[in-house]
Amino acid sequence: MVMPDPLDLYRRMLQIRNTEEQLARAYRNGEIMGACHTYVGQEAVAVGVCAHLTPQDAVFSTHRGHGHALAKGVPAQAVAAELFGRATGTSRGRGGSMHLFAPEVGMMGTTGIVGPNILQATGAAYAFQLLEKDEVAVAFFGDGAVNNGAFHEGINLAAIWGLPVLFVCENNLYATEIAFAYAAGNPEVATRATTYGLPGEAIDGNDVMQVCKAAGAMIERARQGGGPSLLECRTYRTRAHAEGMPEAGYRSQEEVDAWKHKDPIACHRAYLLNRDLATSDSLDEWEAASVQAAVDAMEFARTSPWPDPATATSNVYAET
Amino acid sequence: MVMPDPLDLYRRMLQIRNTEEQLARAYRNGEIMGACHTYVGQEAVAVGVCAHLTPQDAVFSTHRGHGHALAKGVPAQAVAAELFGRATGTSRGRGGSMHLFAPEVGMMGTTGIVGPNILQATGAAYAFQLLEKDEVAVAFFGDGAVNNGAFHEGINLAAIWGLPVLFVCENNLYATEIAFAYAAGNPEVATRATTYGLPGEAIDGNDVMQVCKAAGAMIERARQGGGPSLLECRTYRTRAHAEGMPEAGYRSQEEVDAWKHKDPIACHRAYLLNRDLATSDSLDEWEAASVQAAVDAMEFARTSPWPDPATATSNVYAET
Amino acid sequence: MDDTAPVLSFTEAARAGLTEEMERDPSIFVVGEGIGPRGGNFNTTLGLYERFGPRRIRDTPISERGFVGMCTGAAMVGARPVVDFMFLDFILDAFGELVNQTAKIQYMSNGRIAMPMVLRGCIGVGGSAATHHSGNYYPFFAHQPGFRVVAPSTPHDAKGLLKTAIRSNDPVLFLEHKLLMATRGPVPTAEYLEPIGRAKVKTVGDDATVVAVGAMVQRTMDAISTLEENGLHIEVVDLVSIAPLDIPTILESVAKTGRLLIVDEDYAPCGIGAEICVRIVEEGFDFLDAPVARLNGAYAPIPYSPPLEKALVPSSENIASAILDLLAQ
Amino acid sequence: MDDTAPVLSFTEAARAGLTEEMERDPSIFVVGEGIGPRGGNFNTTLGLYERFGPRRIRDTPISERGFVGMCTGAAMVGARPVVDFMFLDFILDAFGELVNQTAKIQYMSNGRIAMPMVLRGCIGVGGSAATHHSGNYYPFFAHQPGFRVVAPSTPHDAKGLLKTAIRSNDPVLFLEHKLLMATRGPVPTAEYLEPIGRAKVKTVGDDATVVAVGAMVQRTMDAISTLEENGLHIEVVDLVSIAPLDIPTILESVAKTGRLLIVDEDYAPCGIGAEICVRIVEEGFDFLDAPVARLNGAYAPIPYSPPLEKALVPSSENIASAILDLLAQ
Ligand SMILES: Cc1ncc(C[n+]2csc(CCOP(=O)(O)OP(=O)(O)O)c2C)c(N)n1
Ligand SMILES: Cc1ncc(C[n+]2csc(CCOP(=O)(O)OP(=O)(O)O)c2C)c(N)n1
Ligand SMILES: [Mg+2]
Ligand SMILES: [Mg+2]
Repeated sequence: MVMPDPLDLYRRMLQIRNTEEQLARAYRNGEIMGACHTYVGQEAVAVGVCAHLTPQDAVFSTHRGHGHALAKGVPAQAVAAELFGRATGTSRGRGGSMHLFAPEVGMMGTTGIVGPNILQATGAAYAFQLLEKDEVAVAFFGDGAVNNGAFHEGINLAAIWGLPVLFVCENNLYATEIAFAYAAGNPEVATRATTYGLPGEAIDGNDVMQVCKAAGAMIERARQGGGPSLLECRTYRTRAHAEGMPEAGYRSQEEVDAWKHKDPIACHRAYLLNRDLATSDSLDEWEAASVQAAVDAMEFARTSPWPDPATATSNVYAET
Repeated sequence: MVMPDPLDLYRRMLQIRNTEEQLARAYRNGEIMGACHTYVGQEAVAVGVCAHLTPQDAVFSTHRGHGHALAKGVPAQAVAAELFGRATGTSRGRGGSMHLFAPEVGMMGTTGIVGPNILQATGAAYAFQLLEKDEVAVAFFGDGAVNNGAFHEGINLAAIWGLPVLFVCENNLYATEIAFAYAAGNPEVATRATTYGLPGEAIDGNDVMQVCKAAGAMIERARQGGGPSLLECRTYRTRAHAEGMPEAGYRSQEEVDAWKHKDPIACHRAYLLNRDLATSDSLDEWEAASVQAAVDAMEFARTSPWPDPATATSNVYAET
Repeated sequence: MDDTAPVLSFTEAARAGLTEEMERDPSIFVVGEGIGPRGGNFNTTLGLYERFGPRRIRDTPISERGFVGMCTGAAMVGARPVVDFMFLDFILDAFGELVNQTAKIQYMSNGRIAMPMVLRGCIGVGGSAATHHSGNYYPFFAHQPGFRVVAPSTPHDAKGLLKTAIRSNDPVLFLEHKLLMATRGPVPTAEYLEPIGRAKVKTVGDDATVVAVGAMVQRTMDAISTLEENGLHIEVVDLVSIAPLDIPTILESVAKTGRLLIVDEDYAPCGIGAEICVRIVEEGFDFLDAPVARLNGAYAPIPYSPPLEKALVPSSENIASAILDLLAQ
Repeated sequence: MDDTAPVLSFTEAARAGLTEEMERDPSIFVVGEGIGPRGGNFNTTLGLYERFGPRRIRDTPISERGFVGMCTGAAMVGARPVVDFMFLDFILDAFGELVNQTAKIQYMSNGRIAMPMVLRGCIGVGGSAATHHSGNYYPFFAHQPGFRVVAPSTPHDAKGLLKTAIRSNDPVLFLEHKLLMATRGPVPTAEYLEPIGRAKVKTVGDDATVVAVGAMVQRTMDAISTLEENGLHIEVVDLVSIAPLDIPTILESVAKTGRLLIVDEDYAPCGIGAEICVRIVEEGFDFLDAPVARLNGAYAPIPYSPPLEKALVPSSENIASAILDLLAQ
């Protein structure tokens, strides 16, 4: 397994963070509608996993999918434009935050329904095995999806047929405000792998290097015909469940602050500096460039045309 | 926990076996229609579990439910008449083999769909807890249901709320002809309890005394507010999946014969004789009486009236 | 209607009805995601967790099939569950439980097992909720025997119908359109129940009958206000009950007007408008001076972008011109 | 039709079509319970496991939601799954996947992701299969945008339509009525495809039009044979395609006869008969000399006992008298 350049991982996490900070602002301005779930605090997971994927590998994401889309290589402009509802968006404004599709880079969708993406990733892996391709599929999902039947059925199917798929559970402790410790009879996810007969591992999801190592090994294993794995990334979302939602007092300020001190970008910055892989000046420059790119992406979206209402019913069927 | 009288257990197993042998004959004669799944070889499970239940306790069964209905106290005549499609059947002929309802004795239904009964038993237990009743609920299901989302969601809900329900998996190694070892990433069921945080135990499902002990302890625990448990009974169906279905060569004659040697009724007969709890003469008498009762039940069904077609659309709604 | 009655929002009125019933009957409990301390994504249970505690106001994992099947079993032994789906779209993961179990057990048990169960959720297009949070789905439940389905359009009916739904021994879908939840109206303080299965005539007229569903009722009222200035008298009927349908009320109106338009945000094919049309054709063909007309949402998944979303749903302008087309026939 | 063509059963014809397509395209695979070595509960895949191996003929656990969601993902990256449900009733556990994912992804991805997927299963009332193995359900899929739905009534159409369904880039429901599976008819050996969306006129007549679905087609043919002896000429239309509907063919017939009866075993409310009625009213009101009539299965879950089961489904006598009632109007 080749480990990706730690600097690239840093740049990618910055891109996600800064793009989402801008998206959050745009939401407050009323430029983004519907529900907008940010990935702030969890960037290390998407970046560490997707660093090992080719554009032909297939990612199936959740309602909290901006980070997965960006990490998989969807341009920030296209993501921003989609959330602004513009014709230049990934789905020309049809989808919005929870329906990001960019098959040209293997981003096979985010979903507004919890669960289905686990099954679809299993299916993409089925197709890759059937058609004897080298590609792998990845499903990202939250702790909330673990109590859903889709988790149980999808992982079992992947296990019995040895499919090339990686199941990445981003355990951020809550499903909206419902604690996983309340919703699940067992607070662990990775150990459930034994129930399905596949390898499982729990890691610090805020440490991008750790994510990268664990995911890299599991993806390589899948690519070489070794079958599926379950990776539990322990992480935390530091913003509200969705933009504009109050923090209804389901978690303590201490808990939030403790996790903010474990911010994946700050931690990785320290890692780079400690190992003299970068200077703080260069990292500050990237930061500034990243912010500017994010601002530009918003401007691109803001100035893009609205979709033509006459197109509202196209593509319902392939044959039309 | 009071252990039931071993002689009663024997009588009840005999009743199930002989009733089903007669039902199988009636099926061959074309007196029973649709699909008819016998319980032959698994009688110890229903009898050992239901021995601890009151008529107010709720049992939710499967497509293979004749044994559960009889063990729960549904008269053989009513079961036979239902399978004969007669007005004297448990549902006046509406249901047939896979839709046996006798709420008056706590038999809350068999189902033609795999899975739902696990959830319904969880729900009955929810109601018992809410209404502060002493009753418990029991779900019987096969190994095939273990790979279904209903198993995952139902057991988790029961576990997190500590509901008074017993989950009894009758692992007879096959779902129709599909081996559990093929269909599940992990051939064990009881050990999955740890995934949901409830107690689990695997036992010899052909030993009625063993079933009785294990189920008794779990039911008592549930009744006293100790929450749900998962009991895996390793057993075997010695007849075809459904009457009239060929044995498509998915299991070897040796395997079938080996299990026939572990027949739960023969084993329990030996147990009774070894401990001088009965004489072979008395057991032979019961056997004869049991066969006669089964034959009488068929005759009752055969001579019962057909339901009135004018009633075919009643009771679709409560308010009509 | 009593003008001295306090004015409540649709959601407040429904919550008042739920609270009254829960006070009255301890066997009622509510399950759903976020309905506990948070009080529901749409405030459907605000304050009720504190009042009734965790066993009666129960936060659930994301196990829609699980808790629907669970509530089916709870109803079978005498409890009265209310399932709060937040968005009704999530009900589809429990469709097998509902169609094969919840809807059939009364019949299969020959009426010996009752099925008192309420299934409530937010429906409809609006606010760029996009395709996974904008569904209507009610024709599914109107087609399958065993369900009752209501879609109130006023706070008054929301309260009265939710109380009736909770007391019903049949499974009842109680549908709350996202654009109606914040609308306000008078709600009597004295207890009352609204019957399931009755439509309501909102305005009397003899030029044409317009039957509207849910959020389309107010939109139709807006549409006819302009027409009335031109001396057209339209009889607007709020369908209220989707299953069973109140055909007599519609028939009576059509007998007078000879013309019928059904305005329904939901998809046309095999929809509620089709069923109303065929019933009127079967029972009142000779009343019809013109073909029955339907105005529905366009036949496509619901998009996110406002101009696209808007293009799919009947506007008051669309409704007005559909009425004029009908009158021109 | 070619009389020298070999005679096959409905199931054999469909299997021949499946086999031809699988030979042609290695990206096609089938999943289901018992479809492997056993060859399918209804012999839908008999011999195909030996021919195509376990990856293309895949036995599954009892995970309907799981393998439908899986096949949706497989289709998204270029495979062509065929889901064999055995009994279509089991599809309901996957309804959320189908309605919210399978049916919507082409649209949500702006047509950049195709959804070539066939969903096949046994439908209908018969043989005391009882309420969990007798459903029809097709109006659900006709209401929701994104699906194609066909219900062939002959071996010829079964083969031609299954081949077309497999080649389609849309999700197609291929419905096989349990009473039709063993029926036999001529099936050309030369390759052919039947188009989705076309109804077929079975008998020409000008007294009335009867549109029948699936197993009701033959029953309607039986019914009119008696009427023809009395000099009545009924035009029988085999609907074949439930979504999309072939309205032009029906309209052309009604233009001639002025009378329309729809015979459908499935439930009436929001059913296929309602949709056909409203379409004809919308597009051919002036052709109608009498109200459009529907004859449906009774509105109740399907019971087990033969006399009850029989009472719920239209018989050829029921059909004949419904036609006479229509002519008397
Ligand atoms: C089937 C379904 N039920 C409910 C919802 C509403 N919902 C959206 S996000 C969410 C919580 C998801 O929690 P988790 O899976 O842990 O992901 P996180 O939000 O923590 O990233 C819920 C309940 C949904 N989208 N789908
Ligand atoms: C949801 C669903 N899918 C498929 C079927 C068809 N079916 C009936 S019984 C059965 C096998 C069940 O196996 P298991 O649960 O092990 O019970 P057993 O027959 O061994 O007692 C299957 C697949 C069904 N009834 N329900
Ligand atoms: Mg979470
Ligand atoms: Mg089994």
